[in-house]
Amino acid sequence: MTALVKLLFLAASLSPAATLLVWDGALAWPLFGDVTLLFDLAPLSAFFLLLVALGAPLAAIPMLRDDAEWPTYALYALLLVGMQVLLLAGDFIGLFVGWEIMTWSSYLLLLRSPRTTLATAQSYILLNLLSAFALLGGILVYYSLTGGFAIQAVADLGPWQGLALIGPLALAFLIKVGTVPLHLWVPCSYDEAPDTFSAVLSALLSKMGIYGLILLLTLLPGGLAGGLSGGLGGLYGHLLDGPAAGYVLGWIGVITSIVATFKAIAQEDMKRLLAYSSIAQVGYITTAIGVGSSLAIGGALFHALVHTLIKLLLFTTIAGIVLRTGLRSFKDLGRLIYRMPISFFGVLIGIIGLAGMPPLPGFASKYLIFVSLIDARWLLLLAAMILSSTAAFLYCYRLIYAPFLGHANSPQARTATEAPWQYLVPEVVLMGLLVALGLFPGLGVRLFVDPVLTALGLTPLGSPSWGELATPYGGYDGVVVMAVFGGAFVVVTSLFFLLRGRMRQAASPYDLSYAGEVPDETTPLHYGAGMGRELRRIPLVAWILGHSTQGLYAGLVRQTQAAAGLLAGLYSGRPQVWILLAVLVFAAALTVQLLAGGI
Amino acid sequence: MHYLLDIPAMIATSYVLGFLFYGFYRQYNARIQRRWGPSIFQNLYDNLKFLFKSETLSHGPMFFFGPMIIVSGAVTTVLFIPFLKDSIWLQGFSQHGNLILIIYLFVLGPLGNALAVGSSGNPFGVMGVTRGLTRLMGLEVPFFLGLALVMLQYETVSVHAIMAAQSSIGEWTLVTNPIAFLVILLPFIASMNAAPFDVVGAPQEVYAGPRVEFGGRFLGVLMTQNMMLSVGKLVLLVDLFLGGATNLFILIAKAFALFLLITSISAVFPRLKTEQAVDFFWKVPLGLGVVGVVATVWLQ
Amino acid sequence: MLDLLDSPGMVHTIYVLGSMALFSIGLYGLLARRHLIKIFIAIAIMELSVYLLFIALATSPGETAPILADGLTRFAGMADPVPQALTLTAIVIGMAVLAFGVTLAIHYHRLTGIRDIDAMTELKD
Amino acid sequence: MALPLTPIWFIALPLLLAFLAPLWARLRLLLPLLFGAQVVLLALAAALVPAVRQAPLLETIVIAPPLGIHLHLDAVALLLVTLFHGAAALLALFVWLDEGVAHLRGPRPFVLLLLLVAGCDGMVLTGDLFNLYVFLEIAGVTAYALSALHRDRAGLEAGLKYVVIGSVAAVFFLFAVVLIYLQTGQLNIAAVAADFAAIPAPMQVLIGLSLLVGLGIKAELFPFNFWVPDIYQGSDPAVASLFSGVLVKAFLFVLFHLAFLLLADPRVAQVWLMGLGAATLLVAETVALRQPDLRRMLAYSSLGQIGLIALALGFTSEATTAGALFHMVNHTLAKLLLFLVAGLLIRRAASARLEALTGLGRQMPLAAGLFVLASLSVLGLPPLAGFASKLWILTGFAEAQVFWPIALILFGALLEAGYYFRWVKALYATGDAPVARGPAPAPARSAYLPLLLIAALLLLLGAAPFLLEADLVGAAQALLDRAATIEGVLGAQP
Amino acid sequence: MYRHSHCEGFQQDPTAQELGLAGPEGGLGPLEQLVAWMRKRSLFVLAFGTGCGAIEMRPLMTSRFDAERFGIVNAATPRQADVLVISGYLAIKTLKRVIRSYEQMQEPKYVIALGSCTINGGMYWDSYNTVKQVHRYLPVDMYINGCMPRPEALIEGFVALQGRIARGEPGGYQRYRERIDWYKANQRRVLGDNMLPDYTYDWYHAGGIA
Repeated sequence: MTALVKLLFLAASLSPAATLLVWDGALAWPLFGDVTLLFDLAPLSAFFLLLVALGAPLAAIPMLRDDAEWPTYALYALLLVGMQVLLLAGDFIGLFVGWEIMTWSSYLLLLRSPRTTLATAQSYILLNLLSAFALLGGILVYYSLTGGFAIQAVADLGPWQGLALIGPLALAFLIKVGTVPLHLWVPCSYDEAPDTFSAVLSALLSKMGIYGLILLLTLLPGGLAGGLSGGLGGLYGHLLDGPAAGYVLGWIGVITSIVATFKAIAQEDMKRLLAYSSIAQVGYITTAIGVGSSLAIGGALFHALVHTLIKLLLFTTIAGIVLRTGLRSFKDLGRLIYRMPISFFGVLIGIIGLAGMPPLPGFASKYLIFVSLIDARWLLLLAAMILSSTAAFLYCYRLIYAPFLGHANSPQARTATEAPWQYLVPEVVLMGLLVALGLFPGLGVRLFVDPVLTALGLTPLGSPSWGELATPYGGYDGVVVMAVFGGAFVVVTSLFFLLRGRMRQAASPYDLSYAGEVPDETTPLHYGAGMGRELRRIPLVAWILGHSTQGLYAGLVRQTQAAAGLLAGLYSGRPQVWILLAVLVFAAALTVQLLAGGI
Repeated sequence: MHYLLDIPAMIATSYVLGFLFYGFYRQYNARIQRRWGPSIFQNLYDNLKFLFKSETLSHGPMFFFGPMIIVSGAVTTVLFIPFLKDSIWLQGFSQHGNLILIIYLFVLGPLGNALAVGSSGNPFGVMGVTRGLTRLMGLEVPFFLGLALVMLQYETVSVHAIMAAQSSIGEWTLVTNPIAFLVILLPFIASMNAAPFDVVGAPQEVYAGPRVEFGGRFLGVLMTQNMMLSVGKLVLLVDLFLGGATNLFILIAKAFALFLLITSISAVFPRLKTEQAVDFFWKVPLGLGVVGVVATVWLQ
Repeated sequence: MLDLLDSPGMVHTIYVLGSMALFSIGLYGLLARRHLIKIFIAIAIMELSVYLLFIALATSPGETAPILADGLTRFAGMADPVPQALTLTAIVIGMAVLAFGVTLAIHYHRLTGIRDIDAMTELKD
Repeated sequence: MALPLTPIWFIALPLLLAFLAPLWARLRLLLPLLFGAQVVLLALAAALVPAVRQAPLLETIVIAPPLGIHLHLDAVALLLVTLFHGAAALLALFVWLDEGVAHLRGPRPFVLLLLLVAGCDGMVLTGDLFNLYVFLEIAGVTAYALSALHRDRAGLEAGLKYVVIGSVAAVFFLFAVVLIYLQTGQLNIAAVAADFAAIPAPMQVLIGLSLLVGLGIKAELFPFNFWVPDIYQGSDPAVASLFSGVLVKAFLFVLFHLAFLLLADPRVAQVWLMGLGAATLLVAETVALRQPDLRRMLAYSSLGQIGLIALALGFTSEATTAGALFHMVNHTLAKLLLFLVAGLLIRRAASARLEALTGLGRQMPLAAGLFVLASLSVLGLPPLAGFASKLWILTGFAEAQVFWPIALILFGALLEAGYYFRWVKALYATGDAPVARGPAPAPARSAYLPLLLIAALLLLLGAAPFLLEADLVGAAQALLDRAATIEGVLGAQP
Repeated sequence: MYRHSHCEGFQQDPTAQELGLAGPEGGLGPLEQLVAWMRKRSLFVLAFGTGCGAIEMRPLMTSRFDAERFGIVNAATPRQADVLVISGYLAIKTLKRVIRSYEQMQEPKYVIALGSCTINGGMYWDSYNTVKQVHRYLPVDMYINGCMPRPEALIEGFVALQGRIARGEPGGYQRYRERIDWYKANQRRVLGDNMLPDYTYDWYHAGGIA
């Protein structure tokens, strides 16, 4: 029975892939009036469906290990259905339906975790519903402008109409993406969600916001096809060589990534760190979308792909650690490299990608985004992005140091074993995909990015060979980089062994150069907990870390509750008061009406 | 076949220039301090001595691979920097790379080594790594901004193209875009791990920083890569700002001039704390960079 | 002088004033008294004021009862029968509600010993 | 003998059955009959659909209108009657199958439930003002009695409070009826409507406001709805579900029906009704945020939905009206489900407090799942029915380029989510503290049958709202088309 | 006046002195010569400032004496150091740390002990807690006497050590490795329970010299 359920679940997780492969033609489902659900697979949505198709089974395999019952499976399948509806939708109603199904099914999945607190659950669902309702508001504005729901560029749009249309839609998508003042729900929900589900949240759900943002650009007059004259540039003019409205979006994205990066450095919990890192990474994508050029959109799409793979890998690996140790805080772990070597490599590949280091594809996407920023001559944005992307090294390092290196800080960490195969299989697959994509960024561009760019009416990036990523500003060859580095590594290592002298293994982890002292288990040797604390002495970082949007939201909640309390006073439970109020209202209304009636 | 000669030549050039420059650095410092100072080959001696140490302690496989990665990174970086202009020699694989790639390759090795440091389990080393990454975070912003000004000026990220565009002294980027050079200068000193931004590996501070657990041949390897990478950085700056070099002597002359400038600056300033350094980078060079952006980009 | 009282307008005015007074009394009782039974009485008074208004304004002085008997074959001069019928019905309904309310009040008093409307505080936030 | 298919059965059959209650009690047929009657009437409604689609049915009693009394079954009335009987049937089935609540299974509730439905039907169907008052009182009195059905302190208190406030409402309504009659000499609604414009303006205002207060209290609009949470809290949840699902809908219909008919220019009513609807929506959703009692929370939510419906109906465009009617249907179904599930949960936890219900979802997964489903529908999340109707309403506003109600509705939905999901979270929470559970056993499995039926309906209507589209649009037209209604009753006006 | 303290009276190791001072047996090959020369030219010093000798070590690096011209530089950690300088009197408590530091250095490694105190206790000759003869616990390659020796004397000592390195004479570290049990026994006598953990010297028994 359980095996059957699990098999069914696995089959369900393959459904996005099946849809991607099998879908052709369009399907219409009438609701009422002229409101119809149209299903159609455009190249842009096919790209994101590809992400889902890749991610869904890989995230599903670890769930098989969970002793989760059928509700989890059912909700996950529902979530996949929601995402497919969202992506297949040819009109806004379908988009919204998918969006909402995705929202609430993921919320219910979030509740499956015993760690979810009320605050987390509420912030997740409320902000996501705010996003959904903003989306609906925007859709209705769109409807009133065009008289239909089909997703297509608006023919003619004044600046104010544009604002009325873009405002709510952008709000909706930015919440989903988790840009800075609206990111409250991201860290806590990614952190407290079931460990295997966090991967889906970060890898797939956040991409739907990206999809929306790109979709939003295609709505504007001329879409993206008109280059700078179309899209955001067409509405609000240019700034340097890019659209002025995009410049705002770019700064939103960059500020998001800076703030999130520093917050990530300050986290004590692995999953929380990853959550903030997701926010930061998606911030880059947001910036790239703001630039809106062919290079930038290409970079955004490529980064979306890479980030999906990386976050799946990292969250799955971390879930494996949590599964085996029951611990998730940096200060409790350490030295797992000998206990969980494959997981170590998973995290290693993951952080190399996250940091955007050259051999892996994280560099390719960042390269495209950087070049697009130079192309748009938005150098200040570029500098800010560099800040967050170098600061990211710190949390990347922490992510690998604290659990895997250093010293084991708890009995669980000393006795942990390698994660079960359900975790390792996706990890290995993802590592392979990342390395392959790093070797052949040109192929990735050719296969995944260029069709979308062509469909959006942008110039495809093109690539002379599989390994080469080419831009008008120059490119690089992933195969060559990898080959040179690998060759150098082999040569250097062999030369090293040719040297004479004996190599001695330290007999104990405590054999340290420690000022002549002999440390032992009780010595606080693991630097995982405090790493990055010195950063607080830098004024900017201290300012960022010292502030939080939590207070803002808490204040909002307090005010609402106060209002609720005030109004609840009306519902006093005393009939005489009810009657008095009714009579007073009656009398007052009568007076007003009679006076207004001019009698 | 060409590669088989070219690659060792590049590595050898950068190594030889490396120990000579550093030897000069030590002697220059000594003279400023009114000492006699060591031999100009002192760095070669030190390096070889460590490479020939008869015993080396390792803390496990990751610890072993760290220095290997860092040297591979240094070699890779050097191979992606064109040393000469208009020449088929000393080019390595630079046709397949670009400026942004090189900038990232600069940090690739140190990050790999950071894994080894972590693997050693020595908290002082990890503290050093954290400081190093913090400093990197500080310096990279103005550094990259300055480079971006150059990239924007030539509308390319290819070092070759930038080099080719500077055919005479009047066309050197140093002349045409001095503000970019000024923006880069101080972060560049920090990226060379030179005073006053050398707190990361300072022995007086955290017990030698990231290198605390490395001894014997590992230390030799680390010194080797440091010298090579420094030369790589110098050559890159020569390529970008001083119009590149058509032959080795010009290259040495220009690189040496640049090195002398940097050495002179770093010899006379006291060391900054990490956060002071970062704050400094985000104020002075970055402020300068913003001025540069406003001047060259916004006001056109 | 007293003829004035016979004019329909005057009669109606008096009745309107009277029913308004009754309504006010009822309302006052409803709002100010706390005894459950008194509250029901007050409601009854309010209803009464509406009945009074209805009956009074639907007829004018001099109209006879709308009964076709004793040779009366025309409707002339008769009062409109509908309001009276309606009022009767309304009185019946009002009576039923009143009786029901009082029953509940008695039950409630037996159960809890409370007859003060403000002391009914079981149901609240 | 073939019984004629006339609307009169909607009122007559429940009354007949109710008065024979002792007989049924003796025969132990109460519960099957309660259910069966509703099913029969549902079938009757279904049978009448083709006829009504052609033209509204006029069932004259004794004398033809405007002098006599008549029942007026047009599309909207049929829709509501169907809804009432559907809801009542589901409730009856639940009461029948769920053996947990004894005080819902005797002859008294049998009579009262039937009378309540009859009263609601009457209100919707009647074409006569005074009849309306009578049915209003029938429904009212049965409602008072139903809320005091369980003779405990809370029940009696709820009953008493309901009687007091309900009587005041009735006085106001009666006052309005009296004034109308005195001014127009008519009681037939259509005839009154035809003559209403002739009434002096101040008197129009007085009548209108009296009607508004009287029906506003009954229909739970904002400044008059302070009684609602108390009554819903004190009543049995099954009864409350009927109040929220059936009774309020009837009153709301009456209010809007009268408003649309009496006022030639709907803009006068628009300001008041939309304003009150908006206020109701906003206030109720806000207050519900802090509610620690499940039944009161549902009451506030019910108020919020009523406000939404009022807002949409008050706008008097065809799309919003059709959407509002659809929302009535969905809200009835969802609230029925919510209250019934709440009843099960409360019985299990022996308390309706948030703390007591914490973690109950893990013990009663099906009940909690249904609760979630119904909540989603109330919130208007796809693919449930609430979404379709809300979308319909919103599209109506968007078509008319009026955006403040859209913002308000969406904001209200957000607030609603704020408290509904608080409860959902509580249901699935893993509290450390052991929760005191009542002695009540788990409900019988068959009790879930009607609940699952409702859930299926919610899903069906959400996925395929076009099934009802023709009826809803027809109903909206019937409700809005004043001239046609008057003409239908009185014949062509000069 | 002379009091025996518990750290006195060890078995004298008769070969200890000769082993260190013995001349080179056979010549060095060219590579060995080169390596030895490199080692000579580059000495990284771990200055263990145990006593007043620490004061004398500082001027060595300053402009006046400038030891850097001999390739002598301070090292921060024992991992990177070639020469351990025990500067001055050595308390037993410090001995443990000195041993630990010495064992962490990578071979080849040398020990210079400076000042009279390291040779015979000096003015602490009758102290209960001062090590009198350091070479019983660590293989001292070079004693530099004086109280304290001036920097000139230190330089001379270093140059002498460099000479020995260049000639390829066996260093004290080989002696330490070969006679580890003897050294450990001596250390254990003074350190007692305070002895370093086993793993710090176990590997000496593993043999295997490259």
